[in-house]
Amino acid sequence: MREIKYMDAINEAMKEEMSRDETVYLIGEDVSQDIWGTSCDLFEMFGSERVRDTAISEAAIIGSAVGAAIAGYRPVVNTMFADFAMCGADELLHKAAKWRFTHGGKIRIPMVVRAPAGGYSRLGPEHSQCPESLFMRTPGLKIAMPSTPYDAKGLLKTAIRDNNPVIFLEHKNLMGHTGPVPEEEYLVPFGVADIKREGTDVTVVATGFMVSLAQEVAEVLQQDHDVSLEIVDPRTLEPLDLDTILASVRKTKHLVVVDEETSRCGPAAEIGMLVMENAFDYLDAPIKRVAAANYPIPGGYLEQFVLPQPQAMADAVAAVLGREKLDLQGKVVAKGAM
Amino acid sequence: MREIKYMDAINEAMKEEMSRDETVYLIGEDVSQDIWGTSCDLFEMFGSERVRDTAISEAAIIGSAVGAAIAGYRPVVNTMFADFAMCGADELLHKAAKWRFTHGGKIRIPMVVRAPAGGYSRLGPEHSQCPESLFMRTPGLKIAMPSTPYDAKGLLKTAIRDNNPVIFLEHKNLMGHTGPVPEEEYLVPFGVADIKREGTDVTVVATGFMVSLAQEVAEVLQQDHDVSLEIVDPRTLEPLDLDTILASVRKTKHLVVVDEETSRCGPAAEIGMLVMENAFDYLDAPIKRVAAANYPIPGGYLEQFVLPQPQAMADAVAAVLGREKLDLQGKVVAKGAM
Amino acid sequence: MELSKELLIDLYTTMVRIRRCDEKVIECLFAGKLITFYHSCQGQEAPGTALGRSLRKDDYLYYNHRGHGLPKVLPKGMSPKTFIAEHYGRATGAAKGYAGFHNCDIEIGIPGMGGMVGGEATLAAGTALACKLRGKGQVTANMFGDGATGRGPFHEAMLMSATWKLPLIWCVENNRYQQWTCISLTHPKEDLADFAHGYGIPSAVVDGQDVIACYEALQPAIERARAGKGPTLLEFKTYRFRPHVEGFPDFSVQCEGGCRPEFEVEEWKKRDPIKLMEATLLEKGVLTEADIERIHREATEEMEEADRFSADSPWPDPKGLDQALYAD
Amino acid sequence: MELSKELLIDLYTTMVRIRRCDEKVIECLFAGKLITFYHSCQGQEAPGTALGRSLRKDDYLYYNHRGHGLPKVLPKGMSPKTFIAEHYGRATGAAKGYAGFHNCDIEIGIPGMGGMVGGEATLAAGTALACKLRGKGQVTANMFGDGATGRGPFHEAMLMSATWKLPLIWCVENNRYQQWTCISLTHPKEDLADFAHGYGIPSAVVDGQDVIACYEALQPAIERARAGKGPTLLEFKTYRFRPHVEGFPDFSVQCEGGCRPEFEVEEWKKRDPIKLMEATLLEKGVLTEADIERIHREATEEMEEADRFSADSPWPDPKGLDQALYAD
Ligand SMILES: Cc1ncc(C[n+]2csc(CCOP(=O)(O)OP(=O)(O)O)c2C)c(N)n1
Ligand SMILES: Cc1ncc(C[n+]2csc(CCOP(=O)(O)OP(=O)(O)O)c2C)c(N)n1
Ligand SMILES: [Mg+2]
Ligand SMILES: [Mg+2]
Repeated sequence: MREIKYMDAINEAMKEEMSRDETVYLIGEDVSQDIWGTSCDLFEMFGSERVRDTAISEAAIIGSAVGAAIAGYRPVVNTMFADFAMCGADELLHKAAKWRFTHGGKIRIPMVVRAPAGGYSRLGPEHSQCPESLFMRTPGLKIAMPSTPYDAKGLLKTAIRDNNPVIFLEHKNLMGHTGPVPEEEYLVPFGVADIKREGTDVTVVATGFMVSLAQEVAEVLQQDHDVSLEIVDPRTLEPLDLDTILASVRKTKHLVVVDEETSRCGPAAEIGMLVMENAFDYLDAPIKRVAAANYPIPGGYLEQFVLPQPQAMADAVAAVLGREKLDLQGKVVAKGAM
Repeated sequence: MREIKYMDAINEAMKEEMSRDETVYLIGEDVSQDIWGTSCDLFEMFGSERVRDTAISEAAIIGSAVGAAIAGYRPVVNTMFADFAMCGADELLHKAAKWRFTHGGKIRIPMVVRAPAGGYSRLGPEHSQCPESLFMRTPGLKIAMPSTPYDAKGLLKTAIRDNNPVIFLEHKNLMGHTGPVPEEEYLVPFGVADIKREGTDVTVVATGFMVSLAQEVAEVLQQDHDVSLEIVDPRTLEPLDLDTILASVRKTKHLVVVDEETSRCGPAAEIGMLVMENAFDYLDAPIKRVAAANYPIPGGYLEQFVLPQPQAMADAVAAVLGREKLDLQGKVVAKGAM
Repeated sequence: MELSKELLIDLYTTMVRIRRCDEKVIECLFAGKLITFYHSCQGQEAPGTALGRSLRKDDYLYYNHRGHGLPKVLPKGMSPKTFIAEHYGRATGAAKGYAGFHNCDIEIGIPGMGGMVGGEATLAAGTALACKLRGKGQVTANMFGDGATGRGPFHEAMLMSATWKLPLIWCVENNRYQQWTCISLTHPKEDLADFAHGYGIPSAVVDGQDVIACYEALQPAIERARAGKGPTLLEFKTYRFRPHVEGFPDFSVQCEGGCRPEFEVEEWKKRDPIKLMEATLLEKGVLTEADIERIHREATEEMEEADRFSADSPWPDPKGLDQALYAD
Repeated sequence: MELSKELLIDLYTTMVRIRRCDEKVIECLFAGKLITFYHSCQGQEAPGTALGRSLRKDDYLYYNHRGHGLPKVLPKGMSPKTFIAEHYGRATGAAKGYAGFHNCDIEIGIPGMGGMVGGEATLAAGTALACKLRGKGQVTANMFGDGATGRGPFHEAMLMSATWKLPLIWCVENNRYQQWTCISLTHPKEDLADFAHGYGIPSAVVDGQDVIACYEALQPAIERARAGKGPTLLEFKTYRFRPHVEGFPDFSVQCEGGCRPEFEVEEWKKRDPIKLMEATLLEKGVLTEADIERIHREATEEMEEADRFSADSPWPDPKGLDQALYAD
C-alpha cells in the first residue's frame, strides 16, 4: 500500500469530503494556508467561500460554526492550536456540546473542530496542550484522536459525516509521520479501538502521539528486556471502546494508561477508573498512569520534566510487573514538531 | 455557639477581609446586590470603589482581576453562576492559572473567583454546573468547596489571603443552611480534610452539597440498616488532603466517592485513581463513584435522572459492601435553591 | 411607508397575544405550576412583534431570555401551547421539556436559546453565513438586550457579519437595565447603535414602544440583508414594566429606593406599546372598541386553552436522554 | 511640541538598540542556539519606543508577540541580557527560562505576556483599575497588533476602561496583517481607531514610522490617563519588514505571489523608522554621521555582550517548578 504523511491524509479527507458534500466548509485563522501543512490545495480547489480565513476571533469562529451547522451546513473549524479553542470555550463547551440536548434533541449540530494538539516543541503552556479531559468532561461532544495517517484520514471523514460536534485532536508531532493509506475510499468508525501491537504481559492504552512513543518503547522492552506490551489505541475517547480495553486487561492482568494530557482528572484517570469498576478482579497490580505532571506545560528546557517521557512509560511497566527498572538507555526520544 | 447561615458566613468573611485589607475588592455583575444573598451590606459599608458592578463581560471581569492582582490588589470575583465563568475561560484557565508559572514565578496573582455552583433547581445545562473537574485539570488554581457555614467562612478568609488564584465553589443549595460559626475570628486552612462523620464500614468522600446529602443518607443507613459510614470532606480539592482519605480507607476497606460533577474525568475518578494507586491492597471491593451521569444537566423534570440522588449513594454503599439493596425509602431528598 | 390595515391589525393582535401569554405564564408561575422561573416581557412587545411579523418563515430568529423569547417567537409563528408547555416542563414543550425556558422550533426558523446572555450572537453570524451560502435570500435576525452588548462574542460576531456582509439584522432592545444594574453604570454612551461605527455598518435608533416605528425601521434593514448588502444594527429604546425576574423585587443597594426610580417606571408605563397602538388604530378608524374587546377576549381564551393543554401534557421520558444527546 | 535634543537622541538610540537586538536574536535562532521561535519586529520600532520612553518606571506596559515585546520592553527598561537569555531558555532569562518568549519584569512595570493574541487587554484593564485605586497617578498601556482587535475580550476591556475612565492607553500597531491574512479580509474598515466611537473615548491615527509623531500623539493620551480622564485609543500605521515568524515564508495561497505584494513591502521599507529619524536628526544637526556610527557600534557591542551572557547562563532547575506554580 502507498505510504503518505499524516498531514496529507488529513488533506485528502478534507478534499474528498468537500468534494462529496458541498455543505462542508473550512473556517479559521489562516486556514487557506494552515501552519501545519494540511490545507495546501484546498483554497485553490474550493475558493474563498468554502475555505474561509477569519479575523482572530475564536468565539465567532466556533460559535458561527454552531449556527451554520444548525442551519444545515457542516463546518470544519481549524483552531491552529488546540489551546486557542479556549477562547471560544462557551461556544464549544456550552453551545456546540449542549444546544441540541437543551432543546430536547430537536436540532442537529454536525460540525468538526480540528484542534492541532500536543507538546514537545517547547512552546509553553498556551501552545502545547492536549486538552482531552476538557472535552471528555463535556458530554455532547465526540472526540477523535488519530495516531496514524490511516486513522487520521478515516476518522476525519467519519467526523465530517457525523451529525454531532466532533473534536478532532490532530497531533502536531505526527504531521510528518508516514504510514500506509489505501487509495480507495474508507472510513474508520467511531468507538472501535485498534490494537496497535499485540502482546501478553501488560496492556498499554495510549492515544495520539503517545501511541507512536509506546510502540517504540514496546520494541525496546521486547528486544532488551523480553517484556511484551499490548498497545490498545481507543482512537475515539467518546465514544470509548471499553470492551476492547477490558478484553486486553483480562488477558494481560496489567494496565498502564499513557496519556499526554495533564494527569489530574485526565483520560488516564477515567480509563483507569472504568477498568477498576469493570475488571477489578482481573488486575494483578494497581493500574499505573503515565501522563503530564500536574503543572502547566513550561516552555523551553523544563518541558521535558512535565510532559510524559518514554522512560516513564518503561518505569510504569516495570512497576505493574513488580520488576526492577526497565532501562531504555535513551533509545526512545520524544520529538516535537518544531 | 451561635448558628448562622452559609450565605451570612460568606458575607462575614467578605466584610472582615475587606475591613482588614483595603486591597480587597469585590467585582462582578450585580455584586452590590448578589442574587444569592451574600452581599447585602457590603456596598453600604465599602462603596462603589470596592464593590464594583460591571457590564456583562465575564472575560473582562476575570481578566481584569488577574491584572489588578498582578499590580498588588486582591480582587474577589463573583460570577453569579459558576457556569458563567466559562465566558472568561481563557482568562481563568490560562491567565489566572498559568501567568505566574509562565513567567517563572516572578509575579503573584492573589485573587478569588467565587463561583456559585450546583444544580437541583432544574435550571438546565448552563445554570446548574458544579465544574470542579474543569478547575482540577488546571494546575495553578486552588479549589475550595465549603460544605458548611463554618467552612465557608474560614475557607473564604483563607482564600482571600492566599497569594494564588483560588476558585471558591460556594454551593447555591447551601446558602440557607445554618450551622455553628464562632464569633471570634478563625481561618480554615487549605489542604486539610475534615471528617464530617466518623464510621467504620465504608468511607464516603464527598464535597459541597454532597456532604450534607451524604450525612442524611448516613443517618438513615445507620438507623435502618446498621451500616456505618465515615464521611470525609476534603474541603479543598487543590491542595487535596490525600492522607486523611487514605487513612480512612485503610480503616474501612471500602470507598465510595460522591461528587456532583459530571462523572467522566471528574474528581471522583481522580480520587478513586489516587486511592487505587496508593492503597490498592487495602481495598476489599472496587471503588464506587456516585456522580452526575454523562449528560448535560437537563432543565426541568429530567434533571433528577442526571444529578446524583441519595438512593444512588445508598446503592453504591450496598455495592461496595456486597449487600442487597439498602433502601432509603425516600427519606432523603435532594432539594435545590429555587 | 404606509402599512396596510391588515398588517396594523396583525401587529396589534400579536402584541395583545404576547401580553396575555406573558400574564398567563406569570399566573401559572405564582400558582406553583411551572418548573422554573420567568422573566416577563411586558412593555417590550413592540420590537419583537415587528421583527417576527417581518421575517419569512424560512428566515432565522435568535432571541434572548426576556419573556424567554415570547415577544419574538410568538410573532415568528410559535404556538403559545408549546411555549407554555415548555414552562410546565412537559414533553409537548418547545424543547420537549428538556429546558423549561429555552424554546426551539427549527421548522419555523427558531434555533433556540443558550444560557449565556449575548451567547446567540456568534451563532447568528453562522446561521447568516449559511443563509448567504445557500443563496435563497434568507436572512437571520438576532434580538437581545442592552446587557448583551457588553459581551465580547457579540463584538466578534459583529465584525464577522460586517466583513462578510452577512444577511443579519442585529436588534438591541435597550431597556436601560441589565438585571438590576443601570446602563449608566456599565456603558459610557447613551446610544448602543454607536457601536456600528467601528464595524462600518448602518444603524438607527428606534422608538421601541411604537410598533409601527419598529416595523418601518426594520424593513430597510431586512431588505439590505436580503439583497446581500450586509448587516444593520438597530437599537430599540424600550422598557420592561415588571421586575427582571418574577418573584424577586427590582432592588439594588446602588440606587436609592430600588434599582429603578418609581417615576421612571411610571413615565414609561404611559408609553405602553399596546395602548399606544390601540389609540392609533382607534384614531385611524382601523379598529373599533368592540374589535379591541374581541381581540383581547380571543387572546385570553387562546392562552387559557394553551394552559389546559400544557397541564394535561405528559412529563418527558428519561429514556429519551441518549437520543437527545447525540443525533444518529 | 518641541522635543529636547536629549530626547530625540534617546528615541533614535533606543530604536537602533531594538533593531540590533532583533537582528542578534534572528542570528542566534538560525545558528540553532535558541529554544523556540521568533517574530521579528523590524520596521515596527517606533511606536513601542515612543511609548516605552514616555512611561514612568512605575507605569505598567503590556505588549504582544511582535518581537516578543522587544520594541516595548527594551524602551521601558528591560535589559537585552535578560531578553536574549529568555530566548536561550536560561535561568537568567526574563521568565527564568520558563517560557522561552514571554518576558516579565514587574519591578519596571512589565507584567508579561500570554499566549493568546489580544489576551492582555483584559489584564490591562485590571492593572489600570489598580492604578486608579492606588491613586498615585500611575497609568497602564497596552500595545498590540491589528489582529487583536478581532477578539471579544479586547472589546470587553475597552468598555470597562471607558465606563470607569481607567488610566489606560490602548495602542494598536496596525501593520495590516495578522499572520498571513490581510486586514482587508478580516476588517471592514481601514481605521481601527474607529472602534473608539462606540466607547465614547478619544482616538487618533498616527504615522507609526515617525517616532516623533508617535511620541507627540502619546503625550496627551498619557496626560489624560494620569489626570483621571480615562482611556484613549491610538492607532499606529506601521509595517513589519520580515515574515510573520522567522523561518516560515510570508506566503498565502489567498494572494498571488505570497501574502504581501513585493511592491508593498518595498514601499514600506522606504519608510524605515530608523532611517527616517536619522535623516531628521542629521538635518536638524542633532547628530553627526560619526554619532550615528557610534550609536550603531555601541548597540552592536551591547547585543554581543548580551549574547555571550545568555550563552554562558545555566538552564533552569526543575526543582523550582513547585515554587513557580504556587506562591507562598
Ligand atoms: C454570560 C452571562 N452573564 C450573566 C448572566 C445572568 N443574567 C441573566 S439576564 C441578565 C441581564 C441581561 O440584561 P439585558 O441583556 O439588558 O436584557 P434584559 O434582561 O434587560 O431584557 C443577566 C446579567 C447570564 N445569563 N449570562
Ligand atoms: C487567540 C489566538 N489566536 C491565534 C493565535 C495565533 N497567532 C499568533 S500571532 C497571530 C497574528 C497576530 O496578528 P496581529 O495581532 O496583527 O499582530 P502582528 O503579528 O501583525 O504584529 C496569530 C493569528 C494566537 N496566538 N492566539
Ligand atoms: Mg436590558
Ligand atoms: Mg498585524
